[in-house]
Amino acid sequence: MHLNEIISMGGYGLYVWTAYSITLLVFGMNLFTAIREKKRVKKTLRHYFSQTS
Amino acid sequence: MLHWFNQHFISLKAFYATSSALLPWLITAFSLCFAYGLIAGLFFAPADYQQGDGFRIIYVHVPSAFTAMAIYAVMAVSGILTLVFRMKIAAICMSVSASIGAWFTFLALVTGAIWGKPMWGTWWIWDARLTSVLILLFLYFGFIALQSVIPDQQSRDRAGAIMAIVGVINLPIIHYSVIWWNTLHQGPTLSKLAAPSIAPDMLHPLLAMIAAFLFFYAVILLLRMRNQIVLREIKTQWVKEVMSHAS
Amino acid sequence: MLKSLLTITHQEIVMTLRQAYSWITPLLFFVIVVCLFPLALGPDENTLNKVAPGIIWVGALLAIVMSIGNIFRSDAEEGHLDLLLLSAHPLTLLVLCKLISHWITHCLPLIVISPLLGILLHLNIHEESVLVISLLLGTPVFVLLGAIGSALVVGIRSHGLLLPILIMPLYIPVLIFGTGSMIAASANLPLASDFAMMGALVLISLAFAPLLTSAALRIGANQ
Amino acid sequence: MQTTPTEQTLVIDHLRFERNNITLLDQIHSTVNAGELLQVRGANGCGKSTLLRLLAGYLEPHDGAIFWQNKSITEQRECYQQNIHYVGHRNGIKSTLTVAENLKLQCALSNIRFEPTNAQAVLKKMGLQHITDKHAAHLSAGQLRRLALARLALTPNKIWILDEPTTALDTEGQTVLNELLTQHLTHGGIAIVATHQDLDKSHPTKMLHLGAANA
Repeated sequence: MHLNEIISMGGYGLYVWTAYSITLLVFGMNLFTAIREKKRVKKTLRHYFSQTS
Repeated sequence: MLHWFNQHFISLKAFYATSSALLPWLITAFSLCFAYGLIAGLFFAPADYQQGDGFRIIYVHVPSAFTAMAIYAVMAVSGILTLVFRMKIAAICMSVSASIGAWFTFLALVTGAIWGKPMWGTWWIWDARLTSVLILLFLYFGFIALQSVIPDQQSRDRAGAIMAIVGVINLPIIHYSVIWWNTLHQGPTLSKLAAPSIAPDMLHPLLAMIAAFLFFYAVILLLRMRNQIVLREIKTQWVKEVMSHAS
Repeated sequence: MLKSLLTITHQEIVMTLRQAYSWITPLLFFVIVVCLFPLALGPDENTLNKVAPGIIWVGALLAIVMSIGNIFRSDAEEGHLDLLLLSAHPLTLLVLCKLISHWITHCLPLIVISPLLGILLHLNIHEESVLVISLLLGTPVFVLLGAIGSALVVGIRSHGLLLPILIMPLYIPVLIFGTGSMIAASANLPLASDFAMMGALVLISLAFAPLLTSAALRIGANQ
Repeated sequence: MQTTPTEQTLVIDHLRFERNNITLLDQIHSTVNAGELLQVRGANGCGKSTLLRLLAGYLEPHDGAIFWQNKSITEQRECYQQNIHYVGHRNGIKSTLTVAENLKLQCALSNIRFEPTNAQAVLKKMGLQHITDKHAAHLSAGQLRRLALARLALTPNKIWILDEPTTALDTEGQTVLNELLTQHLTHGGIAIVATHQDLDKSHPTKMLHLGAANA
């Protein structure tokens, strides 16, 4: 499978690769929100502990 | 039996511990299935005689639609557990799964539209399954909107549980009425998206991708549930310890 | 037991009739929405006749969604909800009384007026009769499912458009079979299957909706 | 529970209640025997109404429990709630109905036959007999409060839970309330009242002070 065959995907390259990139995008979005949420939770906890202890 | 469950899953502290043990396994399982499914699906599976390589979008569209439905089922079950057994962990699982499920439903719709363009010339076809997925997206938005408006945590969990249960009762009814509606208006053609009797070496990557999507859901679910657990148990001692040596 | 439930339903009906605006506005809304479509689609008889089922059914659906929101709100604001929970009767029965009274006061007028709107859209007698029967079978499901949604949002102050978003996806099967029966009627096809399905939907909602509505009301009382 | 309380007692056993991680009530403990009145006192916002709604079974405690006839009320919620009268800040009166219709609705809700004579007597005691056919929407706050309290006399229930019953009541209304309370307590009923005014000393009263207002 040469490179240009992969890209062209039998003429449907544009559609196939956009579909797959959107999938990776959605996966990334989910992962990103999970990690950002973890950071924010850590911040609130640190703030809470500093307040109460 | 219930005690074992309580030990590992029901109590928030135990769930936190079990999830940290489970997460590495789930991540490896996801990466294996995803790698195999992606490579086999994109490069090694034979092209479809009708749709050529365009059919490879199936390896993304069908798993995301399947996972979207599966996540709603998980939400409904946790809804029942929240209402009947007052399980906090089920409430957390339910509200966290909602946003992940909405993402997957959106993904299923977008990939369905992208698949539809080269095959049938239009971005959107009122096919029975695609329409059911669209309605599923509305159910997800309804659930998330309801939960975002209720201030009190306990009422938010229970109201969401009821909405999930109402949704899961109506989903099969909606699905079959949409199929009935489809045959009424477009005649009994085979639904365009019905997976053709798929050759085994086309099928294996699809099963692997479905497994990969489900594992990914499990990973994100556990990650986000851990955040919610820590937030809800903020006053307990074990959260303090976990957070102190973690940060 | 039955007598007191009847008095409760009677009082509910009397209350809604005293506030005439509460049931007349959905009716006017229904008429205006249906009258908009001929203005939008043009007066040509064939197009109107072809689209008539959809117009009337969507109009009825929107009118009911609008009016279902305040079925429990006045009780919650006056604190009457707390009394309903303490009543000797099970809450599901009380909810059923309220839903029956709401159907009588809000949905019956829609059904009575729908043949008139059918004339605006050039429906013949057979289609008009099927319209009335399908509305009679469909509107109870609208009220039952709508009650769950309105009980869920009863505790929330500014819920605005949340209620329609919550319950309209659930209305889709009834809409499909309702319009389906009218399309079958205009093509003179047998109607048994459509009415059977709508009857089944009524029974399913009758089984689940009061139970879930009372559970939702108990949560509302939590605030 | 240390002593084996007689049948008709209400035991509040180390109650704790949280809302969104904020503890509103903690370690509330008390026992109310038949014929006793529990007066709940505390600053505004200290959870008096929350405690009363817990006692009425509207809310569920996070820790501890409330026992009625030696059984936790969460297990027997329906039949427990049937012998409760709850008068909260909101009167629960339907404003579109007349005074008489409100009483008729109240009898229907408690599944009791509505006798006009009995209703007339109750209205007379509450001083509302001259406005039976007036719409509740046109009543003054005091009259509404009396109408809400009228249901205490109309349908007999063992447990009365009153949240600031004397608000908007004039002196004459308060005396009527005290009469109702004495009659209720002498018949072996239980009353839980959240109020700042010191009620009539003749009732056997227990005090329950709730802690400082929570943040």
